[in-house]
Amino acid sequence: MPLNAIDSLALSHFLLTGAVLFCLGLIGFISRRNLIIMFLCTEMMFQGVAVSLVAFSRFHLNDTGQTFVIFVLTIAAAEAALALGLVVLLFRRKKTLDALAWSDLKG
Amino acid sequence: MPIELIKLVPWIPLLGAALCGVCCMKPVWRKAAGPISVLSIFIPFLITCGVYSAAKHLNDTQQVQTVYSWIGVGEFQVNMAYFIDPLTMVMLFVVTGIGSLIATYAMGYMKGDRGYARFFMGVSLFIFAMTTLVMADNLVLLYLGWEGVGLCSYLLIGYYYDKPFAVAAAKKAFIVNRIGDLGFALGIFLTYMTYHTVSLSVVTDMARHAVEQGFDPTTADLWIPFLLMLGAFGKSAQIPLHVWLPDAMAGPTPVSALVHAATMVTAGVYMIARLMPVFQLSPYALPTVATVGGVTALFAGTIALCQYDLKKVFAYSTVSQLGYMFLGVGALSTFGGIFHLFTHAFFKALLFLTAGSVMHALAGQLDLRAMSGLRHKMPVTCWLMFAGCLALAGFPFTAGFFSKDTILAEAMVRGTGEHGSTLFFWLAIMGLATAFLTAFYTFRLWFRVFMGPEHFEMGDDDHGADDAHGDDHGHAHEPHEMPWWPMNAPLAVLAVGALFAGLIFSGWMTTNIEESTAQPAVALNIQTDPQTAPAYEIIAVSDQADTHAAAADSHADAGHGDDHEAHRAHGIHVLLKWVSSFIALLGIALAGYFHWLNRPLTDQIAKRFSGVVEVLYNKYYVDELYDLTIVKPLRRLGHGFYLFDQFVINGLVMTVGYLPRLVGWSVRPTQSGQIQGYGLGMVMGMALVALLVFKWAF
Amino acid sequence: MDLLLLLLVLFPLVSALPLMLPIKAFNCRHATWSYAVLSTLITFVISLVALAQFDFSAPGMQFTGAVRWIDAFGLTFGYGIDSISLWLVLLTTFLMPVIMLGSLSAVKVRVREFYFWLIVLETFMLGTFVATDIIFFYVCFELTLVPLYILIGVFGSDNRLRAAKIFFLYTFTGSMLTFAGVLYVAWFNTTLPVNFFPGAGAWSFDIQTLYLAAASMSPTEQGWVLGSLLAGFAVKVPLFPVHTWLPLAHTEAPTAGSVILAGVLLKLGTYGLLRFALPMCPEAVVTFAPYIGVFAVLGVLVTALICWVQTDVKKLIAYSSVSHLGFCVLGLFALDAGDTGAVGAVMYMINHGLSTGALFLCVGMIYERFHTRDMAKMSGLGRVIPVWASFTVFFVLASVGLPGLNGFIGEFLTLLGAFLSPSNVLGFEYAAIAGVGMIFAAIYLLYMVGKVIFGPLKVPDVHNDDDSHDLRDLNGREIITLLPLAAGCLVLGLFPHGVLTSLEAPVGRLTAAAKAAAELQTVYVDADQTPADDPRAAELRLVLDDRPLPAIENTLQQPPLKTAQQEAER
Amino acid sequence: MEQHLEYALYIASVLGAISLSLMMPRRSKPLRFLGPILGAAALGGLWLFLSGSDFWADRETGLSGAGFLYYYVFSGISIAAAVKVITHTRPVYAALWFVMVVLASAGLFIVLSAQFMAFAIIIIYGGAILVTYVFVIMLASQPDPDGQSGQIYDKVAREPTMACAAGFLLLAVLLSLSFDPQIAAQPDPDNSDIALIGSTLGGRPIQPSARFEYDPQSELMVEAQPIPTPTNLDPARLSNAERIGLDLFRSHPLGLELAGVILLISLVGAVVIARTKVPDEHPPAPG
Repeated sequence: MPLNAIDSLALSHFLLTGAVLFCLGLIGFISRRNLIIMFLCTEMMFQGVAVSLVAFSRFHLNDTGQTFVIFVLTIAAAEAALALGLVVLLFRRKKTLDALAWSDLKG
Repeated sequence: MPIELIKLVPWIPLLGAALCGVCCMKPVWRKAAGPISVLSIFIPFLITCGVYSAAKHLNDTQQVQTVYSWIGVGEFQVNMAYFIDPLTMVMLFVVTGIGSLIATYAMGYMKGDRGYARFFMGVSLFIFAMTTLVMADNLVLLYLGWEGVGLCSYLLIGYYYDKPFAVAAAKKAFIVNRIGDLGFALGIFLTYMTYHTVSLSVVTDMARHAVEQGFDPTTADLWIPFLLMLGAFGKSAQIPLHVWLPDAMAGPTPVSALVHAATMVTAGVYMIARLMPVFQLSPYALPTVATVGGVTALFAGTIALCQYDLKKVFAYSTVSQLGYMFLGVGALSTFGGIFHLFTHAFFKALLFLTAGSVMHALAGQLDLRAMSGLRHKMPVTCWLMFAGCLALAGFPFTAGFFSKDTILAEAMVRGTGEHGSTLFFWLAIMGLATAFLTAFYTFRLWFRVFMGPEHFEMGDDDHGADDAHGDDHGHAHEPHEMPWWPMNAPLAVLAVGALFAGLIFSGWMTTNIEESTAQPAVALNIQTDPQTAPAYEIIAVSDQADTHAAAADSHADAGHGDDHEAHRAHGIHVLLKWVSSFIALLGIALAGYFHWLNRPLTDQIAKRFSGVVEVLYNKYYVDELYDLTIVKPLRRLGHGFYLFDQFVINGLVMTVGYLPRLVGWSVRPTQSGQIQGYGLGMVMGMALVALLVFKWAF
Repeated sequence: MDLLLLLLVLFPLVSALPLMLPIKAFNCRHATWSYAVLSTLITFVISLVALAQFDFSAPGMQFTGAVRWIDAFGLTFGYGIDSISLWLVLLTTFLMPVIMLGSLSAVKVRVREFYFWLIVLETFMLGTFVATDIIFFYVCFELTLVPLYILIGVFGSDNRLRAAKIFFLYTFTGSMLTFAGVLYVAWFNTTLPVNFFPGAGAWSFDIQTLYLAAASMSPTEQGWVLGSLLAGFAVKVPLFPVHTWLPLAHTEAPTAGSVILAGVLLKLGTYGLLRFALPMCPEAVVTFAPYIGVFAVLGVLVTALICWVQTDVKKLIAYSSVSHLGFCVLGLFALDAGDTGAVGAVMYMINHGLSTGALFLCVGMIYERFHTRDMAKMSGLGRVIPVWASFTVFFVLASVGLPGLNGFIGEFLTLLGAFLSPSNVLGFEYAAIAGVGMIFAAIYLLYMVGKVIFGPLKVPDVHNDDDSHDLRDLNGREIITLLPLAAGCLVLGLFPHGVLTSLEAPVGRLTAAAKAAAELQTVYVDADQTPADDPRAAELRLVLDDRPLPAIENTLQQPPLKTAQQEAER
Repeated sequence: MEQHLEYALYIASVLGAISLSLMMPRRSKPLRFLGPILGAAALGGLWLFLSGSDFWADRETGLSGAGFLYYYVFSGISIAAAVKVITHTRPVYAALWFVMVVLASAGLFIVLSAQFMAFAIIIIYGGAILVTYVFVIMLASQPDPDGQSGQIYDKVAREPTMACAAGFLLLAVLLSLSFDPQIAAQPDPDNSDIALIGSTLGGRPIQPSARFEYDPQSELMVEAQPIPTPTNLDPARLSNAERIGLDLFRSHPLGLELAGVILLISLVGAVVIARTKVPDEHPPAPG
């Protein structure tokens, strides 16, 4: 079976899934107070983006979309390493993971 | 002697002042300041003498000696240039001559004082300013001298600067003068606007030409004299700006003699005399000058009657005499005015200096009530002052007699005859009354101080000098005569002048003033109709030679070329001589009776009219009036403005400044500091932007 | 391209840099101070070279050059000086060493920063005066705020932070509006036809080009541009109702800051008005001059009275600056035929810089000794510190406007200018009323002298460097600080002719258009509707529309391209 | 585009927002049971609408029917798991649910014939990253304050309603964009990576084919082929992983390098952060 491109409607379906994942991640990031979950939610946003990118890759029949997913993975890994390090640091400081405990920039 | 040397006259005193300033720096050098200062005044006097003969025969180009260009913008060119004519020479003689005598006296008077060098720096600087004033070729340079003398007056009045009243007096003098100076400055502006030059010679020539051609005064012409006059009133202490002069006596006595009697205060008279044609252009100017002069003369004379402070009496007397001079120039008699200025310089300087001697001897005591019968203690001073008093009182054939008589006679000539103006008639009468008062208060003072039973109370300080008074420290216990050198010798010269200057220099003055460019341009005819305001009907002088040919004592009338008028004037002059002699003698006699022979009666009378005496003693409450109507409201205004500035203007500005803060404050809650809040905002922003860009844009 | 001015402007900046490098020698206060004095002295010498090489007979800008910046917007750092700039540059370079000299004992902490910012400030001030490109001018104009902000905020007295903030925001707000006006004129230039005059139709911020461009603006546009220029410059001057930042800033600033502020920075405002407002919007200037004049006169009188009730000596002098600069503005907007007012105003700038700067130095010396400036606490100081007293009295007299000293020249000429001003611009009544300010000046300054120098002796607690409590008169350094200023006052008072003469031509070029507009307005209320048959009016219109400036003078061979087309545009 | 579809998207978004906000952790959770129902209804309704509309009845979608079935399954799982991730009050469970999201996504990738990516994310996400998360969750765990299970900040979300509204507003916009045929991306043959690779091969052009179609059977013949080199490359004969590798190294060498640098930096950064000494803002009580 030859690999053929999906059309825009099928693409839209995958984009829907990607967008839903992205927005759910966003909502989670905005509303959850646990720092770790917040970062988990950012990973979920990455996931949504990855789905979209792969769908585009199939839509356009080129591999750039998938290549970009690799970059996304790279960034996600780097972010996870740093962010989790920071989370641990913050936790050591205040003994809590509550994001509301960190509001030093309050105007 | 080359005429160019005259350029040096102002600068030598300036150099002297600079040297005196150097002398200030080390106490050892201070003693040098006196001689330096005297020399720096005396050398210009010698130069003046040398140049004098040459000055008579100057042509037009030589009359103006330019040193360098001072200010220049476009057409407005002001040179450091000197204008030489006989009037200037007369003034120079007065300034440098009397100045050297007074400075010499001051060498003794100020001896050992802490500010010795500072004093002489002020004196030399003053002579610089004063010579610049009288030699100035243009109004701006004259203004330089004008303000310069004001400054020196300020510095010298405030010489005893740790005495609050001296500081206040100095400030008052400067500020009141400044008021006049503002008028003067505006006068200069208007002059420049009208004539497109500020050169005195050109302005007077143009004005004279305008007068001679039969003039039609423009508004500017009418205003210029009044503005300039304000300056003259300020400088010469005429009503309403007379208040500073009596206070100015807080300065050392030689300063009072030099600055506030002989020279600076006469600058106003000189200026009006110099600009006579300009004043003639306005029909109301000279009568105003004469009126103010006459009123001031009488006004100050009455105040002098009831003053107990030795120097204050002479101060009011000076105001009064200056009033005479204004009356003189106002009556178109530059000769009278300047002549009186000349003689007044002698006798008033003499009077002040002798008063200074008395004060010096009594350790600063100035109260008339605290001294009496000092003739034995200080015989020389006594008789020197007597000479001065005679001259001031107008005793026949003394200096004051001639000059005062000339002024009164001229005023009377204006006030009588077929074109006589009632104004001038009454001014002349006022002048006569003042003459009587003058004789009375002068001799009241002299009799009080030197006659009667011997009695004195020493003052509480020795005129402000501190412990450095040195060798003549002992004088604080007993009044003593002044040494001949350097004090009494110059006084003797002045006394000779006071007694005989009138006789000797009358002719000399006449010729000088006749030759001066400052002479009146026209002869006047007073309108017959007494109902209308005194306005002059101007008759052009057709022939300058007529003026020269005219008789000395009626020169101003010469323009008429009318024998009858000349005869009438001569008659009035003779009559006035008799009348004023009589008045002077009467005044002296009455003063002798009340203040020498029968002092208790005087006290009784004074007690009966205590209200009048009180008013006179308090100088008609003019100071208080000014304080109440001008100074205090202004200061209150200042406070008000400050509050306005602080609260209203600054408040408005701050309100504007707070607007952004207000906005910031109102949106501040959005900055919760929680990253999720910002994320929420970002999401909404993204959604909105996406909507705007992708949905609504299509 | 002449590099002299570039050297002049950049030398201070370059010489300031070592102060911020980790050089051990500068840890010593005296070494830093000596270095700063030396640096400013060298700058002064460079400016003297400029003076020596300056050709007073040549019209237009000299030593011109330009450093390209952003070509697309016509931005260059163009520089050049005419004699107005020259004298102001000299004033700046002359004041700087004096200020440095006077600051040795005033600043003891963070010395390096202090001198660094002072020297940097000099660069910006010089840049402002030598700029021939309006953006260059503006950049320097704004950058002067930064060093002074730091000088006030770090080295000032108790209330310094508030003062610094208000100073910065106040002047910055105003000059933002100025920037808007400048941009408008530059934009307007781009809308003109390309062959209209050299430089038209493209982005350019060259002053000469903008003069020519502004000539085509309608009176309404000119009014707005004038308003925006005034917003910045009037605050800087400061003109009466927008002056409230000045007393605060002066009072809180360190002595050096006050001297620079009064001596040079305030002149940026008047200089800007002269350099930009008068030639760019002549018709608007004529229309609004009476109102500006009213504010100037009000400022003279009101602030003079305010001075009188001050108890803080420095505040008194600060307010007196407002009062004095009222005269300056009055002269600038006099527009009299002989330029007496404007030349007098430039002279006033120089003189005020000298005498008021010196007065601030004197007050600073007192403050160093007593740590108070309250007049109620001191009296009769003439007895104990006579040298200081003599200098102060001298500078007070210069400030009062005593003839023979410098203050008089400016005051007299500005008032004369206002007096001679055409009746539709200012007129004699302005001079007469402002003249009362002369009396007030005498009142408040002599009031101060009477309180502080004269009177019975009263000395506050003395604070010396070495904790001794005996009152010392000025030392040699302080005398050397004040002497040049005193000499300057005297020389400019007695021999101002050369300066005045050299100012005539450039000032005349700057005011020519406004004067023409004023004269046209006296005859024809609407300057644009002049009948063609009036030769004088035609002549004036030519001046008004062509702005006889050097650039034009050089290209006068080409007939002006003003055409019916342009008339239609207007 | 049909208005109906757009309205359907909006309605589904609103319903989704309501359901999610019902499910978010709160202090009081009235009608919580409605949340999953509403959410499922919204998603299912939307899919039904899409499948039922004649809008794509006879179109060749490029995806087989089975493909669509798999799509619905994996998509449903991933969305449901995602909802659990953000609504679960226990971090560990959230992390595990996230593994489910990753797995479902991997299924989607396989549907899209991106086998390499599918395994890559399972290994990297599900393996490496999630394990780190679980580690950190354990590291940062606290004793329960009052015997209850979980911390208060896990149990109470911050402004969930606003967050749902904003998130679903964005979702609605995104969906309406992605279903808008006017805006939706069109396949661009010239943008295929044959052209891209060709343009980056340093002046050695490869004959581009308009569409590369390759037969899975032909892959068997690879062994008969010489090892592919840039000169004899035929993308159509390469596997998914090979093509990605080729694309990565040919088209994005700079990006690759930068990714390496970023990883290095994050490595260093993580070490630095881990070594940072933190002042304790809550010093232990004395004694």
